[in-house]
Amino acid sequence: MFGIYSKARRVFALEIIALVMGLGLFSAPSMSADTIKIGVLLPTSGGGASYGIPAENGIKLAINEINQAGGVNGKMLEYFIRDTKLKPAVASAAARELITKEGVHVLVGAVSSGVTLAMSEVAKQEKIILFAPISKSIALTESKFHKYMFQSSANTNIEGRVMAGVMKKVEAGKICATGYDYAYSHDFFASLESNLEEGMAIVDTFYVKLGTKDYNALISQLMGSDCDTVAGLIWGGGFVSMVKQANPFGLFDQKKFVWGAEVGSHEMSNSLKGDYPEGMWANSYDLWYSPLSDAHQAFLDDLAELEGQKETNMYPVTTYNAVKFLAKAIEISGGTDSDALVTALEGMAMETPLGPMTIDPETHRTETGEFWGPMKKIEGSDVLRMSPAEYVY
Amino acid sequence: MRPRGGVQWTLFGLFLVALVPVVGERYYVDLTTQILIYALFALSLNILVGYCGNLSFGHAAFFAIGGYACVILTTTYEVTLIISLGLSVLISAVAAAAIGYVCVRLAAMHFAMLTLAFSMLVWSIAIKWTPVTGGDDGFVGATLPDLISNPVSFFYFALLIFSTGLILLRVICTSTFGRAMIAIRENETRATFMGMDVRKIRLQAFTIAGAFAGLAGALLGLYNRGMYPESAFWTESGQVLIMVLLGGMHSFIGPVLGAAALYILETMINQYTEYWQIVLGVILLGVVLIAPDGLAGLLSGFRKRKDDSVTGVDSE
Amino acid sequence: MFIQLMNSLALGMNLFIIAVGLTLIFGVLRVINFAHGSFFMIGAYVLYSVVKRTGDTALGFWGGIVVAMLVLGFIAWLVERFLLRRLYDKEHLLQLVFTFALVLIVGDLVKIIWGPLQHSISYPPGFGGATDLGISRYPTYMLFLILSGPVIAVSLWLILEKTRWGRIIRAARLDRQMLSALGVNVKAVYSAVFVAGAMLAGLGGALAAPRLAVEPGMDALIIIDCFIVVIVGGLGSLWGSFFGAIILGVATIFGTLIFGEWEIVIVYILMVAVLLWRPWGLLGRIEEDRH
Amino acid sequence: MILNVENTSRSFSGFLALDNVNLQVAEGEMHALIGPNGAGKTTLFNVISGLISADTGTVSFKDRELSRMKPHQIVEVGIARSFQRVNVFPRNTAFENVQVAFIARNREHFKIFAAAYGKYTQEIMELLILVGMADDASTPAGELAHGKQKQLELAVALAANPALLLLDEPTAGMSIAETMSSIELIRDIVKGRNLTLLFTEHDMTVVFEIADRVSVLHHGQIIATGDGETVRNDPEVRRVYLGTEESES
Repeated sequence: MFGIYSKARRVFALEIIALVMGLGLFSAPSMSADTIKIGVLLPTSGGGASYGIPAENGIKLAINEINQAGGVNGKMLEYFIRDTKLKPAVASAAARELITKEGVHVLVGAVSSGVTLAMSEVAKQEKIILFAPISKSIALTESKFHKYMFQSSANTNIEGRVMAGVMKKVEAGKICATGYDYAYSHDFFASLESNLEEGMAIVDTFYVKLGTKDYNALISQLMGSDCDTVAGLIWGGGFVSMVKQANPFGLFDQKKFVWGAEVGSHEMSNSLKGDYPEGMWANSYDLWYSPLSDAHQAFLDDLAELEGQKETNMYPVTTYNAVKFLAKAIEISGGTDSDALVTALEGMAMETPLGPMTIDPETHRTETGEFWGPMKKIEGSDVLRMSPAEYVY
Repeated sequence: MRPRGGVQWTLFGLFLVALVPVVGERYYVDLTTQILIYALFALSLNILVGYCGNLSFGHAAFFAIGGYACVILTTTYEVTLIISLGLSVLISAVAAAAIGYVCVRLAAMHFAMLTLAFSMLVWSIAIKWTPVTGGDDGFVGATLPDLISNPVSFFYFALLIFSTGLILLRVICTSTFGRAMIAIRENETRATFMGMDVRKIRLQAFTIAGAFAGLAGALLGLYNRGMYPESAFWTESGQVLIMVLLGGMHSFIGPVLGAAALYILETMINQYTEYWQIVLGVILLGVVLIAPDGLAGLLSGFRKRKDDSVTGVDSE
Repeated sequence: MFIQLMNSLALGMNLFIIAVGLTLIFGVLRVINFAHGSFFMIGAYVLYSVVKRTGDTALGFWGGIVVAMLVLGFIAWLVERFLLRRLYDKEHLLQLVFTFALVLIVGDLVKIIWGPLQHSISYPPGFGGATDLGISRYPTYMLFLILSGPVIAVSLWLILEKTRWGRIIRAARLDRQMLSALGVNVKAVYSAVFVAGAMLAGLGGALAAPRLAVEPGMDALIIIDCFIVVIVGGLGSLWGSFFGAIILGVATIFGTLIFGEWEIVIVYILMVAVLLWRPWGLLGRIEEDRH
Repeated sequence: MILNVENTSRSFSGFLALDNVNLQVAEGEMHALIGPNGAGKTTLFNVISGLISADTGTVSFKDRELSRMKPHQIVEVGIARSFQRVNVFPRNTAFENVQVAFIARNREHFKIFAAAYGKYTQEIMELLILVGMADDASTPAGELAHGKQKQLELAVALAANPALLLLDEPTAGMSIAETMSSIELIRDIVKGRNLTLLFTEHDMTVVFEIADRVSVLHHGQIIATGDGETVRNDPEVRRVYLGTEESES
């Protein structure tokens, strides 16, 4: 026709293709030579950064150690990290990318259970081992279990049982439970309830939405309940906010508190300092001031060097152990074939900084413990410490 | 817009894309599949934003509804794939019609905010309706027919759906309805006094956009073998808007470019640095300030005229 | 019950202080500022840095709030003067993406400067305990928040109603062209409003900080609440966001008490319901804002 | 009477823009609405075309009540309007501007599978030729000269196939020569197509040249109606226009 139509912006398909290919080539597979590749998926931005970034240190430490000792079967280890952005879809895409582009042999991650569940689907399809050192959801190795899924975290079954033990110690009596409203808390409290001794019971349960900033409603509910002990699972920044908001009400003077979700870590007490509720029973994956053995002390020293601080974080030990397990499996199986690795991992026992750990051949879980103890003020510092700290599972 | 210009090129482009599994490694097959899904999502949004001039900030709602509907139908109710796909598109369209009916009463930012409100409502329901949606953990472990369960066959399946969507959307955009949408975008008052029921046309655009977003969502759910509440979150709506902007509004194919560019960019930066946010942020700033017409604008070297006069609404 | 009402008010006033800058900026500049949450976060972090240096002193805390506001004012001035200004006559989408880009950049910068771990700021001296109100004891700092909300609202209202600047800003909300025809430097007005809005976000962040964990990601948590407040109240309306904040406070607290964890759905249903009833928000102006 | 405006009033925050207006337009006539700036002419147009609603009174067209109709429904019953300020789709060509109007007129704006390309080419070109714009079909409307844009608006209004045409200042901003040719064009079209025309106009020569009847609006009130001669000699009109009152500004 004779141009009676306005000129639409014409974009040639060729140009699109050129662009896509161009960008694609940019990210051409990094064909580093004959190494064993570990794909790591952790949240390193936004709200997840406080977990993901310290957790990466454990990976680094384990790999440095192994490589300095000559690698595994003569091959060096190498890791590729991707930010999950705390989003399951992003994490699955990244997991796939790690497998198909970087050619990683095993996957380690992630932090939040929802994200790990999504990655587990990818692991299942691609027949690549996913080793979950932090995610606690029991669904990973129960309802959504598959051959390539391993879980070395202190899962909700163990944790509920351990907390029941703590409850006995503090003579908890009537318990009210509180946590974020998602699978972790629900599973945890189910396990706690079934492990409670005679004479103790959960009388009230208050869930709050994930990411809550204002805990006043919860605080009033807790103060209004006639329970003797509070079992808490609110973690991370939420715990900080909750404590800050509850302090002026005097909530912590009213009842006994037993808090899971690793709020006994040095990171947490360092951030809350004097505002930390003294006497609260809490737990942590690791404690820099509470070495269990010479091996643990050696680990802490190495980690301190890597992190550049004596007061090391608690997350590294989890990912450190995961890499050590995987490296050992690769060494035993003599290669990186997933099925051979599964066989090697099933029933594998290993000495870790926190003592011996064994992977159950049936459930693909380990009996992983945590440090538990009451938080106390110590001389000359406003940062509380767990004292006495006991490693239990 | 000339409907013929570029048809050969588009077909040629689709043909080239179809070659990816032949020439490329597995990684490129996966990457292209994901891009196709987001490209369809972005195309559907562009119906609203680019053609009809309605800035929706809750488009992810329909993406998620389609995705959840599809995985729930195929997995929980074991409905066959094709019927599930059809039903999920239908469900998204119905949801879009219902939500749109309320939203199109409003204009500009108020419209954007109401769509945002609705999408957050959808998000919160996805999180809380655990027995059906899987709640916070998402709906994990959807089942797929064997036919499309390997990456290459899924790629062709996605390409087929994408091409169908692309062609349908192209037909819609060049239809008399498409002209009406552009008229409304350019000058709502004038369109009204041509005898158009602007609200109904906007509602129709909203519904169509929702339906195709649902189709894209269904593909994502199948691809990921699951659907997650994050897909309805406002950041997902923001991301697809960025795709549209990056590719260039007012261009039919622009959103495809934008989706490809943003997706590749995000994947790439994540590969090279932990600080992907800052890199992406700076790139976006650059696009907004230097190339507001997006990639389509850059590629065709076409500078949009200042559109100050577009708004000329006559009043007293 | 009394306590719960107070809780609702405290939460509402806290949200109002944070959100009012957002509504102010929208009212005049017509820009939805996604970076408002980022400004809020910077406010909290700057206060943390100051208090860390001064220790838990009154001067450190209150001085830190002033510093936080000044820092944000300066950042906002830079952003407005050199970047945002080019986008006023462009499409809404460009402005949205612009502020979204700021969110990304600030998110990483905060992580780089202050690290990924949580920080915490103590209550200022004298505000850490509870005050006896006769009926019941209530945290002093929350009483302070409950009181400072109306104080800020009234002072902003007085500035808008009674000062020359206020008149100019109100005029800018109604008709920009008229304003420039009258010889007012509209650019300067926009700049000033953006800076003021950002300073209010910083004030909100600093005042909220003692009750919150100061951590990466706190921006994303707050921005949605801010949006709910200003949308429910009416975009651009000062008193709208005041009442919107109280409504959200009441909905959150009583929603939790009555509906438990379903509170999250209740809040969004409420928001949609308000918009169905009054599409422009409680006190929003009905307008034909075509772009 | 094809159009019947009865006792219609409309105020804007206290200001009475239309004050009990009564106006009858007979079928086939060319009726001019004149009055000083701010007299309420455009408001009356807006009320008739449904853009704003009247506070009181009724507007009927061919004995159909318009007050509750939406603007697009009013177009459907046969009233098309143009705007005082040019109101076209600036980025679309003249051809496309008219094409959309045809699409709307034939209720095809909901059809998603009816290709727009090439649609109504003949009708559109006929209309463009009619308004003297055959050579401008492919020019984006925003690039047309002001006079041409006005003509394009006329074509767009005609495309709706109206019985009554409301033209708000059809010659505003035109040179004298353009004004004359354009007004002759309008007359030819209206007479040739048997339309009824209600128009506002500031150029009195034009008004008295072509209008069959003239109504004078002042301060929201119709102060005189009649043929050119009658209105010209009306004492009230003379008072308003000859400045014995200072309300001209």
